[in-house]
Amino acid sequence: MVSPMYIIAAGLGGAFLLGLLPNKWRTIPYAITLAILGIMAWIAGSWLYAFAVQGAASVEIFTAGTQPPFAINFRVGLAEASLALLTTLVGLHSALYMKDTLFKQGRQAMAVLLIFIMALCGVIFTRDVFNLFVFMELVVIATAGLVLLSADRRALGAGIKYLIVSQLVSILLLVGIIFLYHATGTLNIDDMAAAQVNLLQGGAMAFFLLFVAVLAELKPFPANGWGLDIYESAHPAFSAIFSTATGGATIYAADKMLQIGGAEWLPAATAIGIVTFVAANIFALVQNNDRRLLGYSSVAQIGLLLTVAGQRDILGDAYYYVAGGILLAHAVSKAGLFWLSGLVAQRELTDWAALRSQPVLVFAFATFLALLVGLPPFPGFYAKWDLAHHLAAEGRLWLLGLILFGALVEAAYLFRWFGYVIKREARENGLAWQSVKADVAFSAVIVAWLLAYLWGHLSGHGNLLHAVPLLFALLFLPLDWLPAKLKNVLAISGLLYWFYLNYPSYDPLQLIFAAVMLPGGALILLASFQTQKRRVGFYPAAMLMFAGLAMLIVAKSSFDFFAAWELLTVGSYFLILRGKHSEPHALSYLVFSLGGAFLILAGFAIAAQGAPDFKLAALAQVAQPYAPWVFAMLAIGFMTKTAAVGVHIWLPGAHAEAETDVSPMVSGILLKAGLFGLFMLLITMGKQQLYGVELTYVMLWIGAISALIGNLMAIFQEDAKRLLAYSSIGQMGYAVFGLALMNHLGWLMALMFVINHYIYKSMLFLSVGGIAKRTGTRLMYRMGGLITLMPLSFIAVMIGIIAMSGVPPLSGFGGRWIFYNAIMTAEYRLPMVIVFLAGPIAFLYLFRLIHTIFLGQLKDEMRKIKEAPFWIVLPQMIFVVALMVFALVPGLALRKVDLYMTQFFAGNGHLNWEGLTISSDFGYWNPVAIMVIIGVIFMTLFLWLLFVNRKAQPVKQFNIVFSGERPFRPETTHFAWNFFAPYRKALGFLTQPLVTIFWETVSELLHSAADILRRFYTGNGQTYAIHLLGFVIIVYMLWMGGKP
Amino acid sequence: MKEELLKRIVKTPDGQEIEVDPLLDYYCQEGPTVQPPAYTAIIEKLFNWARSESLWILGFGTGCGAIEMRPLMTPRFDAYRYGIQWRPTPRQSNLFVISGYLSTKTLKRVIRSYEQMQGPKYVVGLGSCTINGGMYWDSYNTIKRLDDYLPVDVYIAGCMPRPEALLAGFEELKKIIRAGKAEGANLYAKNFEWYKANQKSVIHDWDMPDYNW
Amino acid sequence: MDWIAMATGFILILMGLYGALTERNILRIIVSFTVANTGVNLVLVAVGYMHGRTAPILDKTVPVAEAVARIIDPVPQALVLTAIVIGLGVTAMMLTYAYKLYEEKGTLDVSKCRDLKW
Amino acid sequence: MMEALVEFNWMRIPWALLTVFIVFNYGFLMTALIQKIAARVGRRHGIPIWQNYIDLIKNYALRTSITHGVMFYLGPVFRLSGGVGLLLFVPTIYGSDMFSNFSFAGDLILALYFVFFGTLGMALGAAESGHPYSAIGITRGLSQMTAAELPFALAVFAVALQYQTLSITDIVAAQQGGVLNWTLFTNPFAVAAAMMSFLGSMMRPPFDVVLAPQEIPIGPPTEYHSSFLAMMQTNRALFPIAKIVVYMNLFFGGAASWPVLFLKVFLIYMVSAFVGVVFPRFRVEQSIRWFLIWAVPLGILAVVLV
Amino acid sequence: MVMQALYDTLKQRFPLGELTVQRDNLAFITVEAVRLYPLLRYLRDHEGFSHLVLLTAVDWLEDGQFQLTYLLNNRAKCQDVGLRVMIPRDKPEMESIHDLWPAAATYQRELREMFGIDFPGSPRLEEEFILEGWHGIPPYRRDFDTLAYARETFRDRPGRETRDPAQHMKQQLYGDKGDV
Repeated sequence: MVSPMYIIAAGLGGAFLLGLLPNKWRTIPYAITLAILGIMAWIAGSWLYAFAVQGAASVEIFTAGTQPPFAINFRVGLAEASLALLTTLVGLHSALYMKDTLFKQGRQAMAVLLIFIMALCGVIFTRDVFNLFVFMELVVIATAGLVLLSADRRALGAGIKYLIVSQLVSILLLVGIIFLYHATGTLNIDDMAAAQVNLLQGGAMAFFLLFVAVLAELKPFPANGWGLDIYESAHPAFSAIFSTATGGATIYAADKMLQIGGAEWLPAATAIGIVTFVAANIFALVQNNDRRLLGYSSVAQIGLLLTVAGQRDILGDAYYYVAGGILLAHAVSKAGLFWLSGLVAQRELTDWAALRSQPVLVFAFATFLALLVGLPPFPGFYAKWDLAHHLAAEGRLWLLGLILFGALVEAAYLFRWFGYVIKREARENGLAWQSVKADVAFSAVIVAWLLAYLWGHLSGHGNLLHAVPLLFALLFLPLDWLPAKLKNVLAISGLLYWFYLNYPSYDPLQLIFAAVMLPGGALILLASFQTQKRRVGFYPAAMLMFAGLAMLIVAKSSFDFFAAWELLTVGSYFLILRGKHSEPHALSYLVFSLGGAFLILAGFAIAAQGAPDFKLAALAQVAQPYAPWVFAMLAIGFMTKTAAVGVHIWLPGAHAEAETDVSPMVSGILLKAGLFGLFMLLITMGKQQLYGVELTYVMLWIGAISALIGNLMAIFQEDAKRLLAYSSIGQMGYAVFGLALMNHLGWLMALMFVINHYIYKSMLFLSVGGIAKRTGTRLMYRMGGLITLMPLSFIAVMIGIIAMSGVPPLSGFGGRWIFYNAIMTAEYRLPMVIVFLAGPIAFLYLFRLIHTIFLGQLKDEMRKIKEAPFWIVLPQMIFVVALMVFALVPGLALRKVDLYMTQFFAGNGHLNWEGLTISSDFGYWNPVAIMVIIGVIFMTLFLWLLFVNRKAQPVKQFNIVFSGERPFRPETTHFAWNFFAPYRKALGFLTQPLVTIFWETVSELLHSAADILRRFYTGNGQTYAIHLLGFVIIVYMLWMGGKP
Repeated sequence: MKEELLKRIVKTPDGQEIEVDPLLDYYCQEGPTVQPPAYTAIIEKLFNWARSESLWILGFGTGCGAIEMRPLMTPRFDAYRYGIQWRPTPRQSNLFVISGYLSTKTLKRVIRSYEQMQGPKYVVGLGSCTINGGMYWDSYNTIKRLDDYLPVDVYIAGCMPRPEALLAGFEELKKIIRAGKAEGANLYAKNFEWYKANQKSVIHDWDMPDYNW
Repeated sequence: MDWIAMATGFILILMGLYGALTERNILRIIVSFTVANTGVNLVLVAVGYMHGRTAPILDKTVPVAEAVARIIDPVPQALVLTAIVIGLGVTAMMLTYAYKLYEEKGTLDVSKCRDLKW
Repeated sequence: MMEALVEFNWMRIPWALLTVFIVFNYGFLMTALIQKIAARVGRRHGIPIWQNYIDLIKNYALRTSITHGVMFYLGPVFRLSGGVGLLLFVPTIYGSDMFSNFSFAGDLILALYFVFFGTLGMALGAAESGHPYSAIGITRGLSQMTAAELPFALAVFAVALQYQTLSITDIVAAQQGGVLNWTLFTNPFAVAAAMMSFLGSMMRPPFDVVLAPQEIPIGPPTEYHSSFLAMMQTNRALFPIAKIVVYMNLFFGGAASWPVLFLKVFLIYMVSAFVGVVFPRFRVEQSIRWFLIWAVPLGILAVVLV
Repeated sequence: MVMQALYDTLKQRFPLGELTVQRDNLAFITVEAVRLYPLLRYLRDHEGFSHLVLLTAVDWLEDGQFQLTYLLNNRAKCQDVGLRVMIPRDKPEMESIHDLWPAAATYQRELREMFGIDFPGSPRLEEEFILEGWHGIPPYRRDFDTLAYARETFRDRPGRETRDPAQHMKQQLYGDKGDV
């Protein structure tokens, strides 16, 4: 094993060696540079291997052969080795990446690079404060030198600002060091820590100066303008090092400082960290320049790390796992993103659309974003999970809230960016492709997935990358070159096989959800056969969603549940984003979903109270002061997915703008995930009271109002898919209402809605999608009279709306019947008023749907259109059959689960399924008899009318009585636009978009605040210096006020 | 020909160009046919009785005579007791009362409405104007003889005839119907060309199909 | 006496900082920082000074055996040496920047380097 | 399935047909009678009492007819199926096995929702004609219905809560034994709310803007004629009575024999006739507001007080 | 007297033709065609004649002129003033006033259809207004022979008698004593 000292030595030696070479040489110095960096990385790597795998103990290296305090000592342990490996590897890759620039600038630049990497390793290794100062100053000088590598001339300005601030920092540092030395008589960090500086005369002040100086290097808010300028203007490869390696090394230095300062200084670190994290993320919201945005994000991530460092008192053993996870996720993703930014020719975020020409790059970009945001299966996810649990266990809820808020803001701007990449128009020559750069960036992708595996392996919750559904979804990434039809076969068989495999292990409740989600999904996927070509990106996303759903149903522990939840959220986001105009809607979907998910995370964390493996069933045992809060958080999180009123505004756009076969998936299937969550929640936690208010009662109101508002909004839509989307809000409102009734039949009704809504909404979305495909529009008033041209779609819609409206004999009636029986025993009666009102309103939009599309007047340009494609019609016809069967024998699906649910309500109120009649405590219902009687009457009358009118003259569309006139044109004769104008007059005031206005105001406020406050970064180096002084003074006031 | 009835080329959503001929594509092209009575005489008799006792008048006032129809609904005359009532749509009416002078412009609407009624259907000409032009005998814009254009079952003379005359006219019509002689619709179908020629000779801008179903 | 050195050091630091924050000309800023650095070095030395002791040079007058009691702490002095070297490096770097900036922009006014902000 | 066939009492079918026949004739005569009464209020003689039969025969006797498509046929079929079905799903005569028809198929909720069957089907059929007035009429009708149904739903909920059952037969049974046992007296708020809703569902003034002959020639059925219209006429005789039977069973003690049924139905029908001859027509948004302001609070009161 | 006063006021600004006072509050003033528009605008904006009551025409066949009458009403003072404009029959064209009163466009359409007077610039002037598919000279022109037209277009019913209404009524009422 080579001593780690050789890392330093190799760097220094290499730099000297380069200095000796002739000025004109290029290749040899470059080769030497790479070799040295390689050696450094190899040494670091070998040590890491030794520590991590062979379990070696950390080593102390004493320079000059003496012990401290007489000499400087280095320490290399697991953390140091990993950080050194990270630093050197990033350095090596950046050197590869910067080949052109380094060749142009010559050996001096390479030497500075080596010094830079060496100095960073020194910062990591050293245990001596003054030595730390020296290495940090070296870092400063090298940074200033490397900034000049940039092709951007503005980098000069950034460099000088950086130097000015560094001078200030070094003054603070030196004064701090000397007084600390004066107080403790040593320069060794461990000795200082042992000396407990806070207790010594003047020690606290001295430590404060030292600490604040090191923190200043971390670019804390607000003293970080200079860092952002460097990120924006420096060479991306350098920014990669500056963000990851410098950030990592400095945060490690700060960590060492905290060891000196002791527990007393942890809150300071926490506060500075969290303020930085939140503020930087908010500021990033309004950035348009990609590198500056990455700069803000880097600052934020380092802030988060500082926050984590501030939690080392409660994290215990998990400290390195959490901090490491966040740090590595930040480092790898940020390095990767900076490297990618070098491939993009222009600097606006929207210019990244150029990445689309290379799908691999999009994959890389997605990986980095997921890594950065902390989505499963990446390390940040595990780290966030553990962090949240520790924070919640110790009652640091404010901190948890702020972290989650910051993370949400971060996710918002990052995924907005992703939306630009997928959706915006790519400029000509927007991609400055260089294969070596791409290779470097892609190496980060590989590292990202390796880390994902590693962190999963270490997590103690089971490795997500071992989950078969997830692997199956990921399998579609390498298979994406296959034709879509083949992939579709694979996907369908995968879903069916997984269902078949797990069929025996589902309980009846799970079975219903699983049947809707897996074979149900397969059924909808039939429609995907209709696409030609390869359909890049569809299958990984769709299967990711289905993987999440499959895992959700069988999740036993809160971790599995939450991971599945995040997976399905991300998968569906990618799916929704595929729609033509879905960019803003997909974003709002993701932001709301992640917001909900974070609430769920917080809820689980509070519920677990530090328990490492929290079973979902244990939710029932959550202790009293927490239980209602947990309930509220989880319920709101789940209701975000079911789009309950208040958090529903993402749904219409997301569902309406999605592709033809995606809309039924996200509407018919995905919404059920929220219901499943609510089921799980109510089964385990039951009724909860918060400040004397029964939470299920609140849910009852939310469900009822959702039903009303969803239906009411639906009737005023001109866009067919939006109409259906709003209708989903209403239908989910019913389901939530049923659940919140907290009785047997209420739950059964919710289940009935799960099945019914899946069938008819999928069917309707498919038919409307097929029609939109043929007519080229989704605006209903532009259609009309399509009944003869698209008879099958018409049948599907007609059956769908009869079912949805709840009219016997179709299956919607069953839902209504159970609903009435359920409310008979409900404790609360007032919310029924709202639900009763919502019910008939559904007729309005359903009639509008079928009338304005299929009936009325056929338009000129639609005269020759054909029936929807076979593969879109086929699943609809299957749905029609399914609906009929379910209407005839609801017992097929419900009987078992009815029995199963008796256990939750002490056997009260279940149905009696004897013979063909279904009876409850209050009433009875015989679906077969109803169907037969209505069928007989109907057919008799129909045949009679046909017979009487056997000679009737079929006429065409303008053969209508028109008060002696004739219709002018079909467009002016088709009554369709603003269909329910009188209704708008009567109840339109209820459709005021208050919720939309609220959320828009929130978003607008955040953006405006960010836009105003960021002006505080004036770009003047002296102002930045004053910011730094201000920062020092504020920290002093807050933590040292009153102390010597 | 009106612009909206001209053939036009439109682009379908999938990019094809198709020709739309509104008269052919939007209107039924069939002509009227002679409709035989019911198979057996007794049923036809029953039907004729029912038809006579259930006269549904199209609410379409063409001239000043329209004002004479209103009193029929009032307690003074109360036409309802004779099974007479007014319907707002030609589809459900079987009696067309041409109430007074008929300008060529209105004639077009009258023809359309008449053809939209379902047979058997009856026409009553009210007032001198429908008989021979009446005081509008020299008008450039008012037809003189209604039966040139539509098969008329009963004329009620006068300028204007009073509501009592109308009631008497309806009674007369009922007799004709019961006798099975009110076959105006069949007459119209049989002499369709003649009627059309007459109609087109006064309606210069014929902008509808030959038969308006 | 050591407090005079200490006070002078702090005054120099403050003067330097004041200059660095108020002057617009980069060269003046650099000079200000040099002043401040001198102040810092003075503080370093002043902290290490002990009354009645001699310089930490082991020669005939200060035998090794008595050294611990006779000499002042050598560490701050060593630190000062290093700090001066590093200060020099940074100052050189800043001067390079000043030169390049002047080349680029034709001015040494630091407030003119504001093309990166927000 | 097979056992159900065997168990099924096939005599129910002729009895059901008899019920339909009786109610059909009663409906024809009663609507004519009520028109006559309304005429007498206006000092007119009014239509002959058998006028409806003549009109029906006349409509079947028309020799020509046109069709706009399949749904055009289905409209009246749906409408009349709705009427006949509703009639047969509700026990007509309390305590009579003969005339309880097919009420074994479902309870009150079935009746409640089956009301919409005809509405929805008619809407589809009328819309197929492509006539804008039909569509306008339907939008008005549906809009008005949303508000008119609400007090009724509340009243039904209140009554179901009151008797703790959803079976119509049981509800009627609970009202036996004297007039004071009727829901009318035991739960007056519910009945008041329901009767207001009843006004809205009868297509009479002030809630007849759906048909509004002066502006949208009779709305949905604008294009209907001859036998199509005849079928709808039949329904207009059957359906209101079927609906009134539901009201009667829920609120007015049901009927144990045909004469009682005839009387009660007539009286309930007269309520809407009375209101109709006195009030002018509401616009859609006015009637919605009227229901929400006057009827719904009564319904809520009924639900809360039960 | 009031109308005379108005006439005098107007006279100071516009060259006017003769004044015909019909009643205290109704008078007609003849003006040249080119003066009409500014005069109308003045009357509307300064004299309170805010309402265009009607616009009609008279065919002076013998003089070879059309007379256009613009009747204005002052609601506050309850006065009407008519402006008469004579335009040549062989070049029947007049400035449109639809921008002063939008309603004028309808009158102008009617005049165009019935008299063949053109109002360039008036909206929808070319569209049919009352007549449908009319060919030939406009029916309100006096040189259009409506009787001849009716004879050749519509068939007479045989047996129609024409009586002199005055004689007929005398006969009806007084019988033979009518001559007394």
